[in-house]
Amino acid sequence: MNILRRNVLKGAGAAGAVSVAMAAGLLTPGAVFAAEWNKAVFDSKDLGGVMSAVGGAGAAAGDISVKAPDIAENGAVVPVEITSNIAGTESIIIIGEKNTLPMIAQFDLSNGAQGFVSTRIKMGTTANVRAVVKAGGKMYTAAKEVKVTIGGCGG
Amino acid sequence: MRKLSSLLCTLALIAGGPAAAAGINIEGLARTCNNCHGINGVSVGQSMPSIGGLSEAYLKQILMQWKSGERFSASMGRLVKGYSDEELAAIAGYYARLPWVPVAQNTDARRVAHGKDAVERCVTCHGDTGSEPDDDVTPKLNGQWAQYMELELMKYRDDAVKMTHKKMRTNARKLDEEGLKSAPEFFASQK
Amino acid sequence: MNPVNRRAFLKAIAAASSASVLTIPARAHAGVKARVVVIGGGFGGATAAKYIKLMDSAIDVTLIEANQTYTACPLSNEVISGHREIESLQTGYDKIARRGVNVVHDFVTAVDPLKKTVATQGGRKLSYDALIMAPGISFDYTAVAGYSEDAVTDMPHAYKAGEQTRILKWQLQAMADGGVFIISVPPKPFRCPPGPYERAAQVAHYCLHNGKARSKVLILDANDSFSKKGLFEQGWKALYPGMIEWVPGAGDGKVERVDVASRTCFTGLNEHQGDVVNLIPPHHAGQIAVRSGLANAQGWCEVTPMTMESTRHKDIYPIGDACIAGELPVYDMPKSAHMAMTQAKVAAGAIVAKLNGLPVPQPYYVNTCYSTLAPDWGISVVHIYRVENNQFVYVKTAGGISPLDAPPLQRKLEAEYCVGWFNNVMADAFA
Amino acid sequence: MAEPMKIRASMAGDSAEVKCLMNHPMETGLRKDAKTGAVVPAHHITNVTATVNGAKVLDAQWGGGISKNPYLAFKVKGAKKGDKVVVNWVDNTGDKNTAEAAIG
Repeated sequence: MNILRRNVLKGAGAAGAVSVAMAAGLLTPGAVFAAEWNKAVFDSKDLGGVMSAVGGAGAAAGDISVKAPDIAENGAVVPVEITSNIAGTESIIIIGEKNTLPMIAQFDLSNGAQGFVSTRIKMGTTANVRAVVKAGGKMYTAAKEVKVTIGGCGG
Repeated sequence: MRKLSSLLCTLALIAGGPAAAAGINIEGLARTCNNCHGINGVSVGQSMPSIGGLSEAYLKQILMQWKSGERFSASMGRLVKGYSDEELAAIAGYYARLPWVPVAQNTDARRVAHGKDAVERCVTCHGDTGSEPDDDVTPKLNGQWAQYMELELMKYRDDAVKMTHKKMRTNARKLDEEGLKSAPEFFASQK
Repeated sequence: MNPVNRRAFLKAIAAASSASVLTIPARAHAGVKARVVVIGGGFGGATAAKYIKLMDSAIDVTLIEANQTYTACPLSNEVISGHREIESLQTGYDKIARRGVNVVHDFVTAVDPLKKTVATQGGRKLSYDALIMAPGISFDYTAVAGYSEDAVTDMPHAYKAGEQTRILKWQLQAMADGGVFIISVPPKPFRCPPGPYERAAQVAHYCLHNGKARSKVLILDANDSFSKKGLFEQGWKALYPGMIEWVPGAGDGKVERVDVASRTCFTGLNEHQGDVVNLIPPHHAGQIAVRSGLANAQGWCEVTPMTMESTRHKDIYPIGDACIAGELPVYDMPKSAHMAMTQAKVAAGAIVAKLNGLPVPQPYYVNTCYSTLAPDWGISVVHIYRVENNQFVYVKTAGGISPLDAPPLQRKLEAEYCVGWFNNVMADAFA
Repeated sequence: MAEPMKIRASMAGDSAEVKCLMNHPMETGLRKDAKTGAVVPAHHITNVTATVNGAKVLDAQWGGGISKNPYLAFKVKGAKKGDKVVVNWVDNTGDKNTAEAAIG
């Protein structure tokens, strides 16, 4: 079950995204974007609201690792790798706690996809990168602080 | 001479002097200047000026003008902003107490001869050979690097950069293209 | 000498000596001549040896360097582009020998930090009171699959100036118009942070003015940002439009594997075939520093900010490219000649003070680094470091890069100052 | 039309690792143009899906917080050499892209 789907009716633009995609002929039976894009959550500037929308942070878990640099020299490109060793991991959500728009991405995993995603995210300032994991219907979380150096000497 | 200066280095390291009273290791600080301006402020590079033996007032003024941004610099401003006013004053004092050493350099005899006329406006302040400036905020020019002086003149002639000293701006612009090269060569050739 | 200045000068000596007569002979009384050994005769090592001798001629200073002739890395990109002969970057050690430094051309095989001895290939065994460790860098040839030390003639790194520089130059000269010149940049930290990007400009300049204007420089970078990035990108665009492409690590720029025979670089998702491949392997502190137990897990030597003394072994001072200091990845001290020299001077001051039983002098760290994109287009970066609470602190209110919106005069001045800087650092270190 | 997406899939132990690199500006809608001062409208990928031999393994939603020219890697257990991996994305303007690769 898709976590964000619960909020789909609140997200006015979400249905729009799907219809645009359909109109573009993209949605074939094999590649349905089941998770309609949840505008309400992605456009929210309220970290607390985002956290509750994704199902709450849940318990802190040592079985989740958030790999990211201690110091990012370029806040526009911060490599993040999340591994969840919790059995039955269904979703991984990435949140930038101090980003203007905290919700960064949600990955729903199925058919053998492991609890692992690696991507690169934007961070405006020094903050936690938080991973929220849904596994077996329960929520878990872990975070790592990334220092973002702004300005810099360029040297 | 070399022995003397190395002895001075050692003694100053130990004894300190006025700068040490202010918590400044002036020998250590000045050593960082050597990278570009040479030991004892005697430069070996054509575009970098010698600074040892220039007057304290001149050095202090120019360092402070760079720090405030009042005077254009390509890189010195970025350096001196890292130091306190006291440190910059100590640097000025340190180099002012060193001897001025005119550097031997290749000059073109024809240019030097032409330069003698071209420097007509310069000598009223810098002295006939550049060795006896009119006041203590005017630098010596005798035996200074010719290329450095030419680059300085280019700064005074270019409206795109902000140079203090109106008189220099006016006079530098009065030089023709040949004068721009020969005036520096004249002073460079002086002992 | 100007008589006025001479008087002031002698007066200064008199003032200084009256206070110091009592302290100077402290070691002389003990009747022991202090010994300092310097490993490595690059900018850092040579400067340290010379300045220790300048500060206290009673100290016995031995500089151990394998090569008779040193080839400087700064400005070596101009050799590749044909703007400069490699001989102009070379120097011997005769002048610092004349200053009283005992110069030994040998290769250090072992350091015993406990017995405080150094052993060499030539069978020498030297003991030291203080050791300056300035071996520069060693390459990790196994980090990129398919590469090896044998491949350096096919895919030269040209990141130690000398024969490698020449090979890269010849390969560039042999490249046809329309060729692709690949520069592979290793993960930070590496020697000369702006080096690869200046090289790209110099290669493009050569191509543009030697009938190879359709050629391309492709920078495959393991990193997502680089030194003076904005200035370089602006310069590349203005001087060599369309000729230089930079692929960041985030854009799949990290070279993971190479095929030397076909001059192909494999990144995570792509392969790039070059006509010339300048592969700069990842590197770490010179082997001898690592084998002496001075390096951290990443292969660099950590130091005490006040003195440059190793945090691992007493009385050893790792300086220059071998050390790591300040906050990575942005505010660490760059591995440059200028930085190595100011580190050398701090270490020299600390050693002389210690051997004379004096307090640790206040250290001053400065870096200035010029890059030349074209004969009248220079840019620079300045770093000032202070030591506060025994930490390296980058002074953010000073330093920084040349302004982006600078007038042409500034670019020209900086190109000229680069040469003046080079002449002076060569003299300050080696003469 | 966006430039093609790069995709590579290879076996590592009993899992396939899939890496993709997409070409996209990923504008958040918050950034101001340095010259004009005008807000650059949001333009970013919103959905990404991946299938292995037609079976969906990944279904993602993205905001503008994913970096420009996005990189994505994931692992699929039970996949084997030669299986076909297809990755699709669509953005908030309806632009879309697809790429496929055989697991090597």
